[in-house]
Amino acid sequence: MIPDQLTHWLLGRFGVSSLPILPAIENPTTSELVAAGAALAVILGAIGGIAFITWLGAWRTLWRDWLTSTDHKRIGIMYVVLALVMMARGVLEGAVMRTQQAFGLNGGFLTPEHFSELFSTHGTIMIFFVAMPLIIGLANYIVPLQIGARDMSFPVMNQISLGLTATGAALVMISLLLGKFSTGGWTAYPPYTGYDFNPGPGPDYWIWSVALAGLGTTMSGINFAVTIFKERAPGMTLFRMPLFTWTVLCAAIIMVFALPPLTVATLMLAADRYLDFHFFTNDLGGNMMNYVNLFWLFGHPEVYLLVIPAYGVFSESIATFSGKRLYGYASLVYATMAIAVLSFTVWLHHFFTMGQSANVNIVFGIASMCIAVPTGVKIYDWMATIFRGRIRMTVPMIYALGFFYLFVIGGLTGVMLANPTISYQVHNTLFLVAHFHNVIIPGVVFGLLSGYHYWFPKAFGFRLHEGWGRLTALLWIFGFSFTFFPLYALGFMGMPRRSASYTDPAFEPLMLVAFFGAALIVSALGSIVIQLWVSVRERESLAVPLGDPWNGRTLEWATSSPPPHYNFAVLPQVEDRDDFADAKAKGRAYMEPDAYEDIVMPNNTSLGMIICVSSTLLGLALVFYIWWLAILATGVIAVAFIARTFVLSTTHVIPADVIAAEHRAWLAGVHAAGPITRDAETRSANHGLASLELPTLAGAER
Amino acid sequence: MKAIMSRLSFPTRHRLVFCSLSFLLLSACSEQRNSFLDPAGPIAAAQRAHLIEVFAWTMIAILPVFILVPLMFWRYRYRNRKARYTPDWAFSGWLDLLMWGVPFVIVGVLSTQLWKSTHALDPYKPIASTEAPVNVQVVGLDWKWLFIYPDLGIATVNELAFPVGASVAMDVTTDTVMQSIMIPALAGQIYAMPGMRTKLHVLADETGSFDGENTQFSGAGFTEQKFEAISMTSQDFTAWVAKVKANGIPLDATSYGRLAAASTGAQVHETLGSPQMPEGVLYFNAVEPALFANVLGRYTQGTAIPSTLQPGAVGYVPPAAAGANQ
Amino acid sequence: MSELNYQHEVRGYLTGFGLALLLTLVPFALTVWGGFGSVTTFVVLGGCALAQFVVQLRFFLHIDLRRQKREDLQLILFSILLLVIMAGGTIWIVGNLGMRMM
Amino acid sequence: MKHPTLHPGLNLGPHHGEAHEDAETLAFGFWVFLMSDLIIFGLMFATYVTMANPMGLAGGPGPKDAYDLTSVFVQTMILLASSLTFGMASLAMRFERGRGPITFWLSVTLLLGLAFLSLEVRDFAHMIEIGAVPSRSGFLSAFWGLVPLHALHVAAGCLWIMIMMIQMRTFGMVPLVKTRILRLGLFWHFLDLIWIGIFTIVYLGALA
Ligand code: HEA
Ligand code: HEA
Ligand code: CUA
Ligand SMILES: [Cu+2]
Repeated sequence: MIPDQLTHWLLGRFGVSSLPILPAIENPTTSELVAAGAALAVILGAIGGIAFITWLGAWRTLWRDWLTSTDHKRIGIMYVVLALVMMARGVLEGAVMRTQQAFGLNGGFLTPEHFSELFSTHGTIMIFFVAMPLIIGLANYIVPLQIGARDMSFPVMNQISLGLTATGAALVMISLLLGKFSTGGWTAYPPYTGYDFNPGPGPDYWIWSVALAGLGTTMSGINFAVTIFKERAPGMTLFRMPLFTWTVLCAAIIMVFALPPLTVATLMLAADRYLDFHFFTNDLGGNMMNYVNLFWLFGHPEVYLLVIPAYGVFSESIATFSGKRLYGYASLVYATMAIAVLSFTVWLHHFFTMGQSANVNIVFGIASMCIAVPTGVKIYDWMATIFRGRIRMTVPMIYALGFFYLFVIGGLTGVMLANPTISYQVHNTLFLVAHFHNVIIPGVVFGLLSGYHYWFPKAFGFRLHEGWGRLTALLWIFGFSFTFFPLYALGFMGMPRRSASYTDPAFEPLMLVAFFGAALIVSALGSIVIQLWVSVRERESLAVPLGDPWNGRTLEWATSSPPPHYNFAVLPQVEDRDDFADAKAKGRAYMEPDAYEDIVMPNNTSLGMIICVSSTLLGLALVFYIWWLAILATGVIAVAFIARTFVLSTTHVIPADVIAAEHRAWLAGVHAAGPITRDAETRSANHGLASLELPTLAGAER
Repeated sequence: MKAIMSRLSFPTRHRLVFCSLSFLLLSACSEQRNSFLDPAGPIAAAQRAHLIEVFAWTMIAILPVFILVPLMFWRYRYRNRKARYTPDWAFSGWLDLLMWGVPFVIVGVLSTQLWKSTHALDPYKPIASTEAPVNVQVVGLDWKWLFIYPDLGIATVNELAFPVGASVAMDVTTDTVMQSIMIPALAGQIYAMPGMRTKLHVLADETGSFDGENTQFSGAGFTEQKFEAISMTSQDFTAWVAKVKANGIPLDATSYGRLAAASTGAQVHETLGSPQMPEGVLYFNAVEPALFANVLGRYTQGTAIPSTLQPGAVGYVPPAAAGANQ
Repeated sequence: MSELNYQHEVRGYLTGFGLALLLTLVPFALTVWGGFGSVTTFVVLGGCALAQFVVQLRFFLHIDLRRQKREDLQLILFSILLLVIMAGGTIWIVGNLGMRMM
Repeated sequence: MKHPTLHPGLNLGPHHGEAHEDAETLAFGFWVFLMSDLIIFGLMFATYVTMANPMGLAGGPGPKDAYDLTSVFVQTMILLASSLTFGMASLAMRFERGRGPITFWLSVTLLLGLAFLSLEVRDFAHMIEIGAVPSRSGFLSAFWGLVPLHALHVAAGCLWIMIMMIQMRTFGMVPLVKTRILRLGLFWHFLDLIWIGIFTIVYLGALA
């Protein structure tokens, strides 16, 4: 059968049956219709996006100013946009799962198969393609500004990191259209994900999306670490760095050292599946326990990677909106470092129940509880920061309030789980699910949302609408509480995680409460979209071009909003910890320098996009066994990479007079504007210039 | 609900704490006992006690947050010009000592308790009991549990009976993907893995029927992989053994092969069971003595297991049933 | 840059090479011809590998305790700490599990 | 330049001006990458150790059947010598001896690298012949995951040497070329360090 062989050679194991639309037509159950609807949404979303860009006539701009850009600020924004697109899917999946379980007494409307695909994609997307890109995007935007640098150390590598993250995200999205995603959870334990038990493309999708994105993250980690170590403005010693930068440094170290175990685990699993290796198989000496071990060697540091930068955001916003210096700067730094290092010593607490001896469990149990000490110190330091402050209840502070209350509860349940004897009971139950949403949502998500509100005016030159922001924050806080507190009780009642349905009628009332909470969360999401829309519409009256809407304390507020391509006309000379606050108090701020100099900036390049597209094709080829395409895509990546090393001129110069003109125009604006006091902060009078209403004179009491 | 409240027999200083935890469970009024907060054996009771202890100790560090945060947000609000304002105050040695010291001490206390309880409740450790211990070999299958009583020559699917007050010593493995066995009202869980043997000990100090389950996701039928653990008087247990012997069918390579194929307890009850066996449950009388050892040893013999011979795998073919009735 | 310096550096590389050679030959000879108990052999093997690690870092990669900027040296030491935690932990955990599953 | 050394390991020296300063971030970044790679190798080693027992061997060929110690010894010597010759190339660059000596030493290193690879491939072929393939056992999977991974790194290093020889000719000794050779040197020496681990743990340790 020549044609058969040819299609096989051309298309591998891809076939018409891989399209989810067909089963939905043949057998229109609710479950299939939901799947087909999701696929349709992806297609329509893509078409809509393309149409919108065409309508704007923005293809050229998109390519020239964004996709090929090496500017850390644009790359940061692209990371965030990517994460928001993925978030739409992750949230909807969360909501669908809650709906399923609300009506899951003896069934529900989804097949078990479909439900397991949902929690697998939801977990994978939320961790790898929502939380991580949001954090990396935020750090990308803010860190060079905070340390007074012009860009990251390796701008092209930065672009490639983004490309690889986008590749992973694209693969997860494509899995809705072609074939099916894994059903093995975000942890993908073999042998369930091994070839014998799951020969289809699902686990392969998981492997390649996670492995490729993980590679990108490792590179981001290297980039952040080197940038923070080597690109700081003169005078910015390590112990003068803003806390957010410190937390990104610690997160970067985790990226560099915690991603390798993931790479090893996924590639070993791939070797088992593709090349008949026996790392984790049932037979011939494979040892699945090593997979579990390797995965959590990555997995535990990973979740702290997510939360540590969120701690950084709270450190910045709480100090700013309390109008105070941060209490216990050194303590906070040491606590962050302690958390980062300890995060590498506790991974076994995710499998206390595997059968190792009591002594092993004890060592890792105690190590896990030790993390409560530095975390507690952080909480207390922030409390001491608001103590004797002048607190403005802006949106970030509402999130901070929610964080104080809810995160501490999540931490408490974490401490419970760190006790092996308790973990024996609640491991793998909804109690665990409640724990980690209880630390991730009040910690990571609230941190990111408050960072979003705090830094948005820096990136776009106008503030977000305050009223809608407050409503969103409250909906989040209550929605979260209603959704996840019932799950603690369900966990105590022994309901396993990842259950599509249950038979105990006692679960139902709690499930309905959780369903109500999920509805609130979805309306929070709606409210945040409306907030953005309203803010864009009213951007004239919300504009803060002068750059300092919140009476900020750190360097990123010392430049215009949005900042120029080169960030600072002249690199700042740092003299104090909260340098910009110090500068404002001592009248050093907004000074015209003696002289302007030429600035060298990196050129645009299409390398990142080439790598992104080819590695997406590579991933698809591997998932569907299309070997010629895999070889071709690898070849393109290698050639593009080597060709790039033959490009000698990679920078361009911005002449001093251009810079001088731009800077003088901004300074003129500053001198013409009237500074505002903090009670006018949320009104249209705020153009981004703060009056010295809250003086930094020691012990002042007005 | 009564069941839970009537069990409030522990010291009163814990009562308050426990109530605040169990208010969450107010709506939990199922007949079946399925929570370690309503324990029926010493291990689960100790686990609950430990949970309460951890909760109580952490409150020392956590209550100040709950109380002080709202007070401070109110007192130091922007408009309150009467409150003291110290914008440059950023360090106090004593405060720092307290901040590091208190959590440190608490974690120290909790660590010693963790140490003791982890050793005491090690699932591999036999539980002291007056009754003679019962040995059970547990095989996790897709999606049911097989319990072999090697000393009694019987086996069951999805029903684990034992005399009240006897320590049940389980050897646990699976013949498919990884699973995890737990009877919440009696003790915690342990993983079951192919080719490996883990151990779990449970003991019930009252009669009753308790939910047991697999908590480790293992495929489409995962939610159906439940069983009943029944603690009964010794007389009842003897009678139960006799009933299983009388109503059971032989457990040999063929019937085992059909058990091992991916199906729920209810489904195998349809094909192999008889009306004398409870719903979703199977009884076996003549059990091949080396069955458990074979299940375990198959994976470590150094030969490849093709997917046709791997229960749970796509493409598994149960051994041909010579003279089977289907 | 003076010739003297050049000679000095070449000598450094040669010293390193000689030491590394020695530290390879000893364990090799020990495994092939030595009939010592396996504990002694393992200790010598480990010792020689560690020594050679240090020798190569010192003479080939020019890492030493004096001349470096501190933050960079810390990177290397920190990596080795994490390596020990991760690899050592893996061997301990998986070994312990293996023993308890027989 | 106040600091003769700006970053750990090889330094070009202050008289190289721009190249020396550029190397500060470039070489430091490369060190961070190497440390990340070190963790990958470390976990492969750990996996190998946990597999080197009767369970992991699963009755398949073991170290005694599969390894050819003489060949491994020769490979070790070759790789060690290549580290020395790369060192000579680095010195020639540092002391500005001109392109000739640098090219010469790099070519010697390349030849040694290729010799190492061909010996290793010969050993692999022998293992395949006697059935010591990764599909035979967990232990062999761990071997085939680790040692060829190192070989792949060496192959990449060889390719990199070739590219640098081309770039030296086309661009001359511009700062970019110098800093790349510097990083290539770090890479090459790092691979020798990993090989010490392979030699000691994979081969000698398994046989002792
Ligand atoms: C970052 C991680 C993250 C987040 C945010 C969430 C959010 C939510 N999750 Fe998540 N969930 C996981 C990670 C996460 N989850 C993981 C890892 C699993 C385990 C998977 C497995 O079993 O393998 C899981 C599993 C899981 C289950 C399966 C439980 C089971 O096993 O039975 C359910 C069921 O309802 C659920 C529900 C929800 C809901 C309703 C939300 C809602 O709260 C959704 C609301 C979220 C948002 C609206 C987006 C968040 C916003 C931001 C991140 C910031 C935005 C920033 C800017 C605008 C700048 N989750
Ligand atoms: C942002 C993410 C995040 C954070 C910050 C944490 C924080 C913590 N986690 Fe959590 N955890 C996850 C994400 C996170 N976790 C995820 C995703 C999983 C499950 C993955 C899966 O299986 O899919 C998980 C699972 C998990 C387990 C495994 C449970 C099981 O599978 O059985 C354990 C066990 O020890 C644990 C413990 C802890 C501890 C001790 C903390 C500590 O860091 C908490 C510290 C904080 C506090 C304690 C509160 C504040 C402190 C004070 C007010 C001071 C004083 C307090 C004391 C002295 C006690 N976590
Ligand atoms: Cu898994 Cu033993
Ligand atoms: Cu953890």
